[in-house]
Amino acid sequence: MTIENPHVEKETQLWVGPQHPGVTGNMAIQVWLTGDTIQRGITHVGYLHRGFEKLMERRKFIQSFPIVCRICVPEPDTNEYLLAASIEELGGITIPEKAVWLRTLVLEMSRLASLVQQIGGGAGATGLGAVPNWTYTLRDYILDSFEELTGGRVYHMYMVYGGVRRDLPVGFAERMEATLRKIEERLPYIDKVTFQSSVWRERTQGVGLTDPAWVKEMGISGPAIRAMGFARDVRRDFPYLAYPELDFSVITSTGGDIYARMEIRRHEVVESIKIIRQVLQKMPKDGPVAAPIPNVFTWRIPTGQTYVRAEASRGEMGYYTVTDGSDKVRRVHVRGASYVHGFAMAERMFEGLNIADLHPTLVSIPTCPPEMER
Amino acid sequence: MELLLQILWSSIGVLIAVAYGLLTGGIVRKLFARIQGRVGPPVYQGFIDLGKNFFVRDNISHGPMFYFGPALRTAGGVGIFLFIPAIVGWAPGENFSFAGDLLLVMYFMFFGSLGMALGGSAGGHPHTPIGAGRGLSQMTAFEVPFILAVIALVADTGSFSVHDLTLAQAGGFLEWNLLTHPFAAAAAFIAMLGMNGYAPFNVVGAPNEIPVGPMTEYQGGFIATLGTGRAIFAIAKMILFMDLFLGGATSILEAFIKVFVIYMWSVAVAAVFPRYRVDQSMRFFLGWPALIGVVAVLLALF
Amino acid sequence: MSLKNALAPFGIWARALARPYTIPVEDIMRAPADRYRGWHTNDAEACIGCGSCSDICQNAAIDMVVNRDATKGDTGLRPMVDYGRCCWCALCVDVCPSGSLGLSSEYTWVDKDPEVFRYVPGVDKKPWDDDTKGWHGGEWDLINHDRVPMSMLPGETRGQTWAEVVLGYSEEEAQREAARCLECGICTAACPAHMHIPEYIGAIRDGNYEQAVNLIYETNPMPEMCGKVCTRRCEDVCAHAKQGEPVAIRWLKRFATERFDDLREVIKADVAPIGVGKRVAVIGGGPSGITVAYYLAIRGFEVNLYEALPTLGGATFFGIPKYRFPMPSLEKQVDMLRGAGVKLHVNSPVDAALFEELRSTHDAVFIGAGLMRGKAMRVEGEDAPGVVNALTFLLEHHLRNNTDSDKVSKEPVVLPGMKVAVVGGGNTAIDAARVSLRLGASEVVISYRRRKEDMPADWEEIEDAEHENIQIDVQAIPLRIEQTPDGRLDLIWGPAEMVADKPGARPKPVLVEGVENHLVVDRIIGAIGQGPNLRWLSPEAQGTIADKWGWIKVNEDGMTGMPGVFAGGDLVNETADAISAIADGLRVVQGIPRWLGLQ
Amino acid sequence: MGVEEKGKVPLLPSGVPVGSKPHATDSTLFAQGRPKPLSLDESVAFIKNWFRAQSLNVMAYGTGCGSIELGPLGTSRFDMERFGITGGPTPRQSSVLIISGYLSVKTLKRVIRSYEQMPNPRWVVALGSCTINGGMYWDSYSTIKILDQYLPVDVYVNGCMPRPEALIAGFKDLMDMIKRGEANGYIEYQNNLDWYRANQRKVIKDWNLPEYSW
Repeated sequence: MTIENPHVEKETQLWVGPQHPGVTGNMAIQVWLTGDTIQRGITHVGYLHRGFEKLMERRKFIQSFPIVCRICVPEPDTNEYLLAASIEELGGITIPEKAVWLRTLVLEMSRLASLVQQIGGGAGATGLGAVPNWTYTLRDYILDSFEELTGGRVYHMYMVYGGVRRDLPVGFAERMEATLRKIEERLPYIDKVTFQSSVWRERTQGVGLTDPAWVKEMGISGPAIRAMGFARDVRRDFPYLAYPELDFSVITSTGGDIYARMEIRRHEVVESIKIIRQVLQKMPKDGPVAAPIPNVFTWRIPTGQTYVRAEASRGEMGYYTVTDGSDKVRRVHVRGASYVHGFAMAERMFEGLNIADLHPTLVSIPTCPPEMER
Repeated sequence: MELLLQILWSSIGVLIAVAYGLLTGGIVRKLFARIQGRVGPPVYQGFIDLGKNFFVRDNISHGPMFYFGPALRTAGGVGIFLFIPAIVGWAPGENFSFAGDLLLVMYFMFFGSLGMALGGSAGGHPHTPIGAGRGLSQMTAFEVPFILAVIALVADTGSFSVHDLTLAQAGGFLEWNLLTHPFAAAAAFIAMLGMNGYAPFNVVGAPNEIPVGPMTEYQGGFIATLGTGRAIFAIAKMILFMDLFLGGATSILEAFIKVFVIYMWSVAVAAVFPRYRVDQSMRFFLGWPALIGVVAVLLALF
Repeated sequence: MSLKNALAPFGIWARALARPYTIPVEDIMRAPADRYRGWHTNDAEACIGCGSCSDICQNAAIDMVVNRDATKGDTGLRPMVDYGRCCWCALCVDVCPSGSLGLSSEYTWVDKDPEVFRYVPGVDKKPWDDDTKGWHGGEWDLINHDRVPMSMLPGETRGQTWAEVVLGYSEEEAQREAARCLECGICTAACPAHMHIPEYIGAIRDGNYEQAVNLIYETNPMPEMCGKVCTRRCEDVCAHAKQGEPVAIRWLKRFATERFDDLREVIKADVAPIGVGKRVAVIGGGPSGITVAYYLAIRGFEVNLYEALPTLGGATFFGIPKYRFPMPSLEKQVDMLRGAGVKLHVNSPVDAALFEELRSTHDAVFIGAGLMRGKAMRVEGEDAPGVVNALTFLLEHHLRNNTDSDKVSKEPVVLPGMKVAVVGGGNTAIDAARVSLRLGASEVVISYRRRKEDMPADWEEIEDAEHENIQIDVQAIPLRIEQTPDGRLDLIWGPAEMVADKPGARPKPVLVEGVENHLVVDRIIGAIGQGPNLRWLSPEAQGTIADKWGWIKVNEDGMTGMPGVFAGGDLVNETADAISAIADGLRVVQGIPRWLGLQ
Repeated sequence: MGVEEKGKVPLLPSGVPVGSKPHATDSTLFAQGRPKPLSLDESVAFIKNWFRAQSLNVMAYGTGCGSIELGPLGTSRFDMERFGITGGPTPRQSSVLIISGYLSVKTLKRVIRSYEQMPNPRWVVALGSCTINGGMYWDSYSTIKILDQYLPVDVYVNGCMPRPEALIAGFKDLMDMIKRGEANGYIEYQNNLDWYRANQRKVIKDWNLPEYSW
């Protein structure tokens, strides 16, 4: 790649990443600086590329489930759900009521874990050591619940087509409630050092601004769009699973800066906790967790295509799936929110940003490198 | 002969200061860890880190200036320590405070940062000039309230000698400049936040922006030297503040306690705040703290 | 910057006094959740080496390695897990048909050497082998354990009709059942004829029935018979059978062959005509004879088949009742023989002279004469009138009803309203009982020495018989038969208790002394086995090819001690079922050309 | 180079490879530049190794998905700092390189650069299946499969992902090995530089790294 640079004498070229404690993962930002101010920046990826979409074309439907969850490491379940939902739609499987609720539970738990982690990341990016320590612990408590429910800590591989793989363990609801209370108990402390802290507000307010005009141009979603006052949420706009039966609000904010985006997350944590409580309460007690599924080795799905979407903590995730009557998918395209955020939007936001604000901005939009490259 | 004895005593003093600096650093890490909900490293971890860094082989060099950086930095710390009295009224603890005054000490303070900037820049890593630039600009900013506070004290006492400034507060804690010159003390203690390089003024080597600023290219023995310098630098600064505002110390124990307490002020702030950008921290120091300093000077003069 | 906002953060200093979140050092290796997916465990004894885990592993982390000798229903392979590949998705556990594979809850394995992370669970001893926690199958499985139910005539009415009891799968049902197959191939190994079972089931699943029957015909010239009455060793070892119902391999074969009225148009035998100009004589038109005749004929041999009875089929003709295997099905397979160019000589018993002639005029002779002698019960009063052998009973019955043979009496053995007792527990006993029922017997009782689970008869047959209200008395040892004053028969039997025999063998029934039960019936049918009958051969020939009991010993090509004379079927093998006979035939089909130097 | 020869490893004369690894036949894949010979004055090795082991700096490079578990490990719940393990912000100040799972070829190039910039003694901890034999990306076109061929690995921690507890166990193992003087991957790397370099150059098509990244 050749990059035209008319100010080459006046600018410092700097690579932020891939080996850098500040980037959100294994990715790189190439920036040109004058002083501390970024003139331009380019996102470089490919460091985490594994070719998931290609790998899936070589795997039977059931075999794709262990790999899709690796697409987004902090929030794997959305991927599992989307693949399962696409295959079920194309293959004509209806999942039982209990599975619907269990899937909603898992999706919301993973959103919660991811949101909590992002709050910590946003605070840590500005140099606050305490918040990430707490939030990682809180996330770990949620991971404990995941482990109990799904048998896996980070990668759950819990949903497959037909439903989910195991029922709730005995006493899960109580232990989940205890975890939720721990999160709620910690939130005021987080507020004190972040949203109420003068220094943190100075660091984040009016920084990393987004422009509402970009929404249509780039397809922004998630906290980034809600921070500009647009109440867009896939859970509300295109309801799926049990979300229509749940009471929750779509949080919006104005300002379009880091503060607004982090504030949305903080309130979404509360909403998410509310949703999980409702799910645990409304979930049917009995019933099968999975529909009978065709032979996993030989099942073929007739020709078809579909786009299924869901709300991840980062925005809209979608799977565009094409089948051709064989026992493998013909093509899967994974639409991750981070892709839009990390390339188009981030590169526009870099212009005029202080180098010190680069990392908080990246965390707040947010970007998840494995999802960007798949 | 007396000079030789003084050199011996001061050398021991430097070693004690380094040890105490490392220990305090360990306690600080432990305190940070507790706030973060952790157990934290053992308090002696600083010593192990130091030892380990000495036992790491140095691979690279970027020319003589590169070696100079850590040396200057450490020299700055040792310099401050040597020219202020650690323990007033006890010859071994007085160091060479008879030989230098406050201006020399402040020069040493500047000396370390400058050395770091020069040495680091020889490494050629882009993080270094950015960090050094930040460090120097931030230093010019926090020097303003600090110097104003010092001017206020000097104007009142009429001497640039730290020794004299300390002796002037000798009549019990009511005589301490902390109470007699509250505005000067406020300005100086706010400036101290910047001097110590803890949050919110640690943008110089911010690990997740420009890891770790001027020190990016340093390793092994260099880091160990820098660590030693940092330990003594921190302690020397605290002793300076103790001498200027808390009436100095008359015994080793008193010195330890006072140094620790002053240190904790910086830590208390650092643990709960994120870091300012460099423009913000400059704006901060040149705002209220500078104004307080001006008020202190005015009060001292009239 | 308001003062409140400047001071608010200091509030978190309160946290410094609270207990840290940190897990103490001594508890750091905490126990994971009950379901945690850790290292693999495998019950190596329960494992059947089907390889489903290896198939489903998308990481190619599981290899099947030879671990022990293969037996029927166990490939001898065991999964070796490579932790350089594994991702602990546990799909292998959820798919494991035997339920032997599991994941323990151990999770720490640190080593310097990358080569050690590869082991055979359950065989290479690991500390976590006995961990009961972790992820195990059973709660929810990826495979469907339930077979598609077969529609049958209702049990209450079918005792009165000769119509076929089993109605067969519809196309949708067959495809659904075929889709259950895991394609592990254990069945192929267990089948005496090594039929291409997963392959033709796959073809049925895909709706490719022509391919299915062609695959079937590669190793079995009587698939419709096997599709209806096979003893199906394959289903016994089916991987599904470990935790659920085996795939209905037999019914699927039946479904495929029944799709076509005339198989001659469908079967495309693609073999080299190696035998042109060679002549082979086949004695006996049972399964083994048909197999030899058919496969040699399509290889270009000139085949003459001699059958003593008026129709081909051997034991499958006279031994199997027509409600299980109707005549049209048999005719269809005889047609295939004709189509292949086999010269059929029915009603042509072979005697010693003809045998010698055949030997001299043909390049090879095959003897598939079957077991034509019913074994005696060896109880006192066995020769009383009204006591018949099941073989005789069934042969007479079938000849009378299906041929114009004049060698049988016009009067059936069992008359309407009679009460019949059948002694024995094999398929023949069940057949005799059910035929008696259809002949109008008012009550039929099967009397067997051991327990019901020890009965050699097919479990489905036993169930069917019970549905038809046939009573089964178990652990009943016949003692003697007495004639009652009113001309009926009294089967006197004593109860048996089961005593454990040497390991691996079935428990032995031992008579409980002093107790005598009476079963008064009109007819007693003895069905306790059959034996060879080679009296049609000259004594010298008998002595050359058979042992003193009349069993024939053959080499690996199926050749007897007499050069050029081959043998197969029930005379040779001990299992005495059709598929083994076909397997013998297939051996000879390979053996004759090899002996003639044609390969 | 085995453990036995520690302390008297033959130093590399320029261009003549020494060591037990099989060597590439294509000499164009060799390294032309040479690392500085190790000064092997290990007179107080026990003390030195003890200090080195008790203070490990993990280079902050999340090369793969395994780095998600480094977060919990470093923060309150598992708190690796109490074992003396801290994060190293730059390669210069790090002693442990964690390869957290799969490595794409593009990352491998950066990892090599980072690894060679780390001062001796340095250690590599490999996490997860992917580093052992390709893991779940065994058939991916963009990842390397066996890390051992490209970098000298001292400790493998198995799992996908290894839990933080397993990581702690791995670090403890590494510490013990360092104290016993057995963690000698870096010596192996220097002595078999040609072998490693040839392997690296085979997969990295656009090799534009310095001969040895100081």
